[in-house]
Amino acid sequence: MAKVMGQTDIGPPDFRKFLPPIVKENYGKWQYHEIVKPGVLKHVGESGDELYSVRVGSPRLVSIDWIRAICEIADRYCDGYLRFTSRHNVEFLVSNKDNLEPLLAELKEKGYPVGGTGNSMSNIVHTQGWIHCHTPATDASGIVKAVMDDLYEHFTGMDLPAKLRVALACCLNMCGAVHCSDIAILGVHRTPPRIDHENLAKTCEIPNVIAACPTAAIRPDPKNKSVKVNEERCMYCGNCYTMCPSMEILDPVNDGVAILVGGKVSNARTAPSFSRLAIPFLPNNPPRWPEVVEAVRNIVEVWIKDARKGERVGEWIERIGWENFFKKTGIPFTDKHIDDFIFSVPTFRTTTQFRW
Amino acid sequence: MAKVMGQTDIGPPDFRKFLPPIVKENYGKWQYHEIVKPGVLKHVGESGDELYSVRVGSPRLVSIDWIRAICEIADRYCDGYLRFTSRHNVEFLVSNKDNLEPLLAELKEKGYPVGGTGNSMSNIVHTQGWIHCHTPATDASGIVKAVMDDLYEHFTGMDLPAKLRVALACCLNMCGAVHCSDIAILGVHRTPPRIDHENLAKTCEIPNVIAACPTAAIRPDPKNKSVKVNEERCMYCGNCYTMCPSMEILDPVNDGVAILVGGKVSNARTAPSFSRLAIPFLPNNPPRWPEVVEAVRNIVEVWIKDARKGERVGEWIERIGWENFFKKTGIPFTDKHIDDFIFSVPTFRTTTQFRW
Amino acid sequence: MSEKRKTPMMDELEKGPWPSFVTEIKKAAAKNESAADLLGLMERSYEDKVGHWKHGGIVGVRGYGGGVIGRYTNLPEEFPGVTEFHTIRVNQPSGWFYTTDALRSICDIWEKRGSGLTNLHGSTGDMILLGTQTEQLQPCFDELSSQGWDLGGSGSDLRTPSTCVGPARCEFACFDNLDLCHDITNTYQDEIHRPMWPYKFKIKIAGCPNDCVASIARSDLSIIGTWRDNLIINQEEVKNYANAGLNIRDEVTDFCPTKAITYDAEKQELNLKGEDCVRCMHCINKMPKAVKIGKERGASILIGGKATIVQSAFLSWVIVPFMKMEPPYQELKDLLDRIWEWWDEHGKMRERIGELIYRKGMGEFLRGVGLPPVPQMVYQPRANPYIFWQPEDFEENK
Amino acid sequence: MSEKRKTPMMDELEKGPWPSFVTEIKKAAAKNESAADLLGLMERSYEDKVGHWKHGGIVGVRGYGGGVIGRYTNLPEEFPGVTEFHTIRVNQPSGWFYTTDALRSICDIWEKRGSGLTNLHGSTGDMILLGTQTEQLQPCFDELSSQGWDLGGSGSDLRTPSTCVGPARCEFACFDNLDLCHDITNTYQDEIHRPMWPYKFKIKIAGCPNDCVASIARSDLSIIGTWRDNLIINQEEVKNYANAGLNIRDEVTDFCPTKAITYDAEKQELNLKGEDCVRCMHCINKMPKAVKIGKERGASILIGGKATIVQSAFLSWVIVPFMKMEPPYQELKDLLDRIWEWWDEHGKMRERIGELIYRKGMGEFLRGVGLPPVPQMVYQPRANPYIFWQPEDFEENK
Ligand code: SRM
Ligand code: SRM
Ligand code: SRM
Ligand code: SRM
Ligand code: SF4
Ligand code: SF4
Ligand code: SF4
Ligand code: SF4
Ligand code: SF4
Ligand code: SF4
Ligand code: SF4
Ligand code: SF4
Repeated sequence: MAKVMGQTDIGPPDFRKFLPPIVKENYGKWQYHEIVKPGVLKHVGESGDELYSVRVGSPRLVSIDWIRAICEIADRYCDGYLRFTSRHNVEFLVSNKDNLEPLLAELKEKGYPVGGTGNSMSNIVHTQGWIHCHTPATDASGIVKAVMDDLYEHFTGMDLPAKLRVALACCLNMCGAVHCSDIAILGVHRTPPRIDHENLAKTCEIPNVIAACPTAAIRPDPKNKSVKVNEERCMYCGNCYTMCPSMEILDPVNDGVAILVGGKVSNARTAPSFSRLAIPFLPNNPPRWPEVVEAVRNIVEVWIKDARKGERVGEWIERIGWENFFKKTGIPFTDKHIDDFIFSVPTFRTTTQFRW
Repeated sequence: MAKVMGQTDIGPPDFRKFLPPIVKENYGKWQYHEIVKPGVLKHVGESGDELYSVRVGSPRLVSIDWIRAICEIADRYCDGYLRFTSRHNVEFLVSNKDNLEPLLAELKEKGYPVGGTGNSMSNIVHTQGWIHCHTPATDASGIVKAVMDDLYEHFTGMDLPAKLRVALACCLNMCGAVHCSDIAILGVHRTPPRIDHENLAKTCEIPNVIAACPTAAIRPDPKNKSVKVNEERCMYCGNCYTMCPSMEILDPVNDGVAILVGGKVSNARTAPSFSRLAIPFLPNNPPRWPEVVEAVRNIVEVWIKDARKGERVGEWIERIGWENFFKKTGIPFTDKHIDDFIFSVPTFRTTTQFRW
Repeated sequence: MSEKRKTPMMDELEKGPWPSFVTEIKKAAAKNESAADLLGLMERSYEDKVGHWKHGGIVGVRGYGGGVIGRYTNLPEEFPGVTEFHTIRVNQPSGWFYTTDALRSICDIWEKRGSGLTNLHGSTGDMILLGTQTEQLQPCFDELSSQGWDLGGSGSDLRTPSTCVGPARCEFACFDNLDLCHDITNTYQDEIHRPMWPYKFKIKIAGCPNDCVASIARSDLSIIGTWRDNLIINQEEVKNYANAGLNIRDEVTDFCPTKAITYDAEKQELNLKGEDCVRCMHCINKMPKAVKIGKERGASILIGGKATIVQSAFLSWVIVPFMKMEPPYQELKDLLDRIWEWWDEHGKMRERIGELIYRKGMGEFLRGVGLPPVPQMVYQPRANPYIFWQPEDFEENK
Repeated sequence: MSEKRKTPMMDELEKGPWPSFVTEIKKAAAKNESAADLLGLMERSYEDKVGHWKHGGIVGVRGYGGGVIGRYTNLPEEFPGVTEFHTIRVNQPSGWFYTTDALRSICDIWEKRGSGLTNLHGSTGDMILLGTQTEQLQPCFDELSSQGWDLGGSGSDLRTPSTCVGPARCEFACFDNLDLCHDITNTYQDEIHRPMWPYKFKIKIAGCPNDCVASIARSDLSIIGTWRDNLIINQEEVKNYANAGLNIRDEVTDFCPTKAITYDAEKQELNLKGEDCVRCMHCINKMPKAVKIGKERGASILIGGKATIVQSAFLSWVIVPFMKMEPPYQELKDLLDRIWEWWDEHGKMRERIGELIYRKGMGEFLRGVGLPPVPQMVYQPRANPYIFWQPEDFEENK
């Protein structure tokens, strides 16, 4: 008997099958919410129904054992219903208030971090790093673990001036979408690709490789049936390597991490905005990247001390000015901070208004 | 006897020779100023000395008769001292207060407009137009005359919300530096250059012509020993014509005027900013360009009605939003208003924050 | 890796309060050779400060052009268990809602067919099954499919759409974003599963301007809930917040970006200048009992969001200030079809829609897809006078 | 044009309250044939809606590469008087101060040697003598020179610097901008008179951030007065303004861009948070008796300002936040020399310095001219991570 082939294009399961009854009944009719305590949301429906959601931090890279374990908990307190958040936390959906405290007690006992709500630091959105990708300039999971260990109190507490969204991407492809985060940790290469002329033509489409370069640093090299890189114009983005394995760019000595700050996504108060360069380079120093951990903590601490209540990192910086951001954090300002790509000009200061 | 050749490189006369005694004495020691009435400034020195400056509007294009006439006036009331302003007005420098009213009386009698100070509209900075240039898309002096006639009351009065700086340039070279004016009147071409293939190679350096094009619309045409224009990419800036007489761009039917608004230069309150497109095109309609005059008046009137005291045109627009600027002035918004040049992206709205 | 390799650096990362991915790998390693070799490979990377994966080859399942990321180590001799270590992207349900049964069905399959390691979830939103061999791909898919699961996107296709929790648990949702996400995911199964475009295309849907799914930053097409009438104020609840100690001026109204809302401390009342409200959500967020979104609801549509490669990161740009969002979402689907057609016609290989619009000009895009220009599309009109006039503009002269 | 041409459209422009340039042309036309033909040519342009001038040829005076703009009509038969109609740029004195004698000396020469028409002044700042024949150029120059006048710039040279009225009549002047303008104009006579650069280079000097000479918009190098300590408040005068009816909160402090200054209505006093003042001038402008600029004075230097062609208009960019401005201005001159050298070495033909910096990158410019990077140079640091690392950065690795 021929093995049955899976049916294609059935699409994901209908989410409606997975909604707890209280959600079905109050769907679209929620009235308001409160944050009962860190990690515990209470949503109240027009009907008066109360749903408690308990948010638990996850390492994201999890084993099926972990999944089964949280399923057991959800069975016990949530009638088997749970969800994940857009930042990869778990949310236990508790419709019976009586289950709330026992659930929290069990989570505490088993060491699951509860938090990430309100003015806290939520989970770090991140990527594959050395776990699975071929272009990383740094690892992902390791740095995330180290930073979350260090700032743990801000996940489980809600004492920050505002929400703090940290993200990490292990290369400029930015799968962690770090480009709009309060604090972004970004893997960066710093040396040009090394061309394997022998294999290039075999493995890659030369016109595509050339087109991949943002600064037009790559030219055809017809003699070698390969390409040339004008190293002066290369800024090590690695896009040619993404396109072509014969443009190896990983560099154990010079790869590392940049820190960008002040981005946000929500339309609340101020428009969404990009993260901007704070620290151009920190070394890869496994297993705990102490320089990165320290740099992130420093920024967070200065922000906590200096920001007004309600100010996201970028909103705070815009108020005090980048001059003061660099002064107060003690981070040196260098020529590397000044944009020199396509949209540089609008970032140049065209006024005598600035702070000393 | 050989005619004496002029000495070269002597530089301009030393301004110190031209300063009235009261200025020499109070040089760098002025205490404060007041605007006594429209067109009359009073500057008071630490010494207590008072200098009155009377500002008179000028057509800028003046005959030597006009110069001699104002010299006579300056001799009569100002001991022969006068100056011009950065916006081409004349300033009579009166050190003897007794001369002030007689001077004003004579100016009035002879029809010299006194004003341009404080919250008024000053003279329109402008250019050559059909008087003297080879690239104009419109005239300069004629439009300026028509607009100043129409808004005369705002030169001689000070009832505007803030200063109003209008400028005109007759082509995209923008010799009138219209790019940062409250209201900018700009001559624009709207059809591609017509190439005179026969003469091009003789009159122009082909590589320079190609390099002149902001959108890379010009390609070599080796067959004709000339160039080709990709008309889809041409946006009629005329820079190729500036470089090369064989790229004729003047077009009596389709040339005309664009209006831009909201620019400013001073660092007062807000940073200097560019004027931005309000009306993409109005026809050349000599001798009085009624469409242009009407368009400028409309913007000025809506601004007067809607702005807070102290708000320049651009500051007002930024507060109410461009949505409202177009609504309130009744100017239609079109695809032409949306930038599609190098720095377009930062002008696109990246937020759901807007007004309906 | 037959004898047990020492992994001191990995072990170090089991310490500390935050749950450890190393512990997770070790759990999987206890049952699975590939997972064990992944641990060793990671230790090796930590020593070498460099990744040990090669470019992926093309692997997949029958009938699909995407959904699997091929991956091979460059140290197959040392770590044979990860010689092949492909990941499978499984399309998550709208809003990441699950029952424990559903999750267990995945675990059972993945225990048999893969490393036992997953990402819950991937950054685009899929459930990621992390690491298996080429020969396991088809059986794994077959079993997933039989349990009602399907693959998500990868390559130059429509990527798995995702959306926030929305009306299922949020009072701010302006439309049924969960339904819309499910609907378009099903409508565009072909576009998700068979790469046929210049490059990837991502859609994310947020129920309101808080944008809890980061759609404006992370999707080529961002659909963000909004409303067209005034927000609704309950002055009684305003008083309650005030009496409960909320400093309404300092924490709420002072942050209003347009000063549309002000606080009368004496009367303990909020005053709204409706036409100035830009629906930033702030006052609503801070006082959800007292201030509510309006009643005429729909969504804003924005285009072009993406990360930095090639031409810089873009945040999405408004192209439709307001669209009603009701099944069958025909207006939206028609627009999507026109957008994709235009992109397909003009886009270069690996050119995201935002980069194409930048290259061609927003005006050309709007004309191409038939959208009317409105000032909401821009912060400011152009500062340069470099206007491309169109033949239509000269009709009058003829 | 022997018989008198009718000029109805020109005549129309003699009506109305604003002084008429047509009247001026007519005055000149009464004595001068070229001016009369200019009037006719203008009427013709008004009929045709097009200019009637050809590209200028190269004309000039001995020893100079610039200062004269050649101009020829394309209708020489109809208007022989403007067959040649060149303009001469005469370098104005700092701040446009004149005595009547000085002005008359110009009139006398121009009556004899040209059309009798002028622009007072040109948009760059020169006195423009509008229209003469090639053969008159040298004698005209010789006579101007004998009266102490010299030519300004044109072509790819240093253009005539200009500056605001400054300390001669303004309490806000932060340094002697009139002297600086005169000094550098004289120092760089060769650069003004002999075009030798990739393109034009303009310098404008403003005594304070009000920038009454539009330097930030209209010059490649903008020098704008500023100060480094706190502004000085006279609280007695504050009270006087308040009592005289100025609404200090609404008109003054509410506009402070950083809220550095606030008004205590009860005490009728201004309070300043000095470190937040960005020297925008507003409070000083509104209350010049009560608020004065600080005492530690100098200027900010900005680069790159220009109009739209080719790469868009640029406003100048801060490159030196503060420089003392005292004769002989050596630091400034050294900087200028380095800037010009770098531009000359790297600039393409017709590439303004701002465009070159944009093309090469601000970092490369700063390294090239040896200026230290400071955050005052930017509104915000870069959002992309496209950093050009320099060999020096890797020293530590060697
Ligand atoms: C569960 C989740 C949606 C989901 O479908 O998964 C969610 C849920 C809620 N968000 Fe969110 N947001 C969630 C991701 C986001 C994101 C996306 C992200 O972080 O990548 C954003 C944009 C972040 C940014 O701007 O960079 C986001 C920006 C907001 C905001 C605006 C925050 C701001 O002031 O800038 C609010 C309003 C508020 O909290 O006052 C909000 C409010 C809320 C509310 C209060 C909505 C409600 O009434 O239920 C929910 C509880 C918030 C809390 O944690 O305190 N949510 N929220 C996401 C939880 C992620 C997590 O595990 O931490
Ligand atoms: C005479 C002149 C300087 C010169 O060397 O010629 C001058 C003189 C003064 N300016 Fe100016 N400004 C002069 C051109 C400018 C320009 C340049 C321009 O218009 O092209 C600007 C920048 C305009 C812009 O931003 O687009 C300019 C922006 C200012 C400002 C800031 C205005 C603002 O609020 O944005 C002030 C402050 C004020 O008026 O409160 C100012 C203030 C002054 C003061 C009060 C300075 C003083 O204490 O003496 C002078 C009288 C102002 C008045 O007219 O009310 N001056 N001033 C120029 C007169 C031009 C004219 O004939 O109208
Ligand atoms: C798995 C995932 C990271 C993760 O750990 O979660 C991922 C992993 C990869 N991404 Fe990604 N991207 C992932 C979400 C993203 C996101 C975030 C998002 O979708 O919200 C982005 C930024 C947003 C965007 O699309 O701009 C992102 C931007 C990229 C790019 C740059 C695209 C660009 O136009 O700038 C590339 C390069 C490419 O496509 O060649 C890329 C390529 C890749 C590749 C396929 C590597 C490659 O060059 O072939 C990575 C495979 C890693 C591996 O071996 O497992 N990935 N990638 C995410 C997908 C999981 C999922 O389906 O749920
Ligand atoms: C006379 C004057 C206009 C006026 O009526 O006042 C003028 C007239 C011309 N300008 Fe200008 N420019 C004049 C000030 C300006 C200014 C304003 C300023 O200097 O503050 C600008 C804008 C600021 C700038 O430099 O960016 C200006 C930007 C241009 C440009 C564009 C340059 C660019 O890089 O964008 C050109 C084109 C060129 O150089 O080929 C140009 C070229 C010209 C030419 C030489 C035409 C040409 O293409 O060869 C014009 C000669 C007209 C004629 O026949 O009389 N003119 N030109 C101004 C010089 C008078 C003086 O010396 O005082
Ligand atoms: S950010 Fe780069 S290295 Fe990291 S997973 Fe994405 S493509 Fe791979
Ligand atoms: S790394 Fe980036 S900049 Fe360098 S050659 Fe490759 S694509 Fe070009
Ligand atoms: S703006 Fe253009 S047309 Fe007018 S004077 Fe300058 S170069 Fe000539
Ligand atoms: S007019 Fe401008 S855009 Fe058109 S071809 Fe000439 S230089 Fe290029
Ligand atoms: S985006 Fe809006 S609707 Fe969706 S979860 Fe966030 S707050 Fe609620
Ligand atoms: S939603 Fe935002 S813009 Fe609207 S009133 Fe509230 S705070 Fe102001
Ligand atoms: S720029 Fe400043 S110093 Fe110069 S005149 Fe204007 S206000 Fe006075
Ligand atoms: S000068 Fe400007 S920034 Fe400084 S205190 Fe006055 S108003 Fe504020």
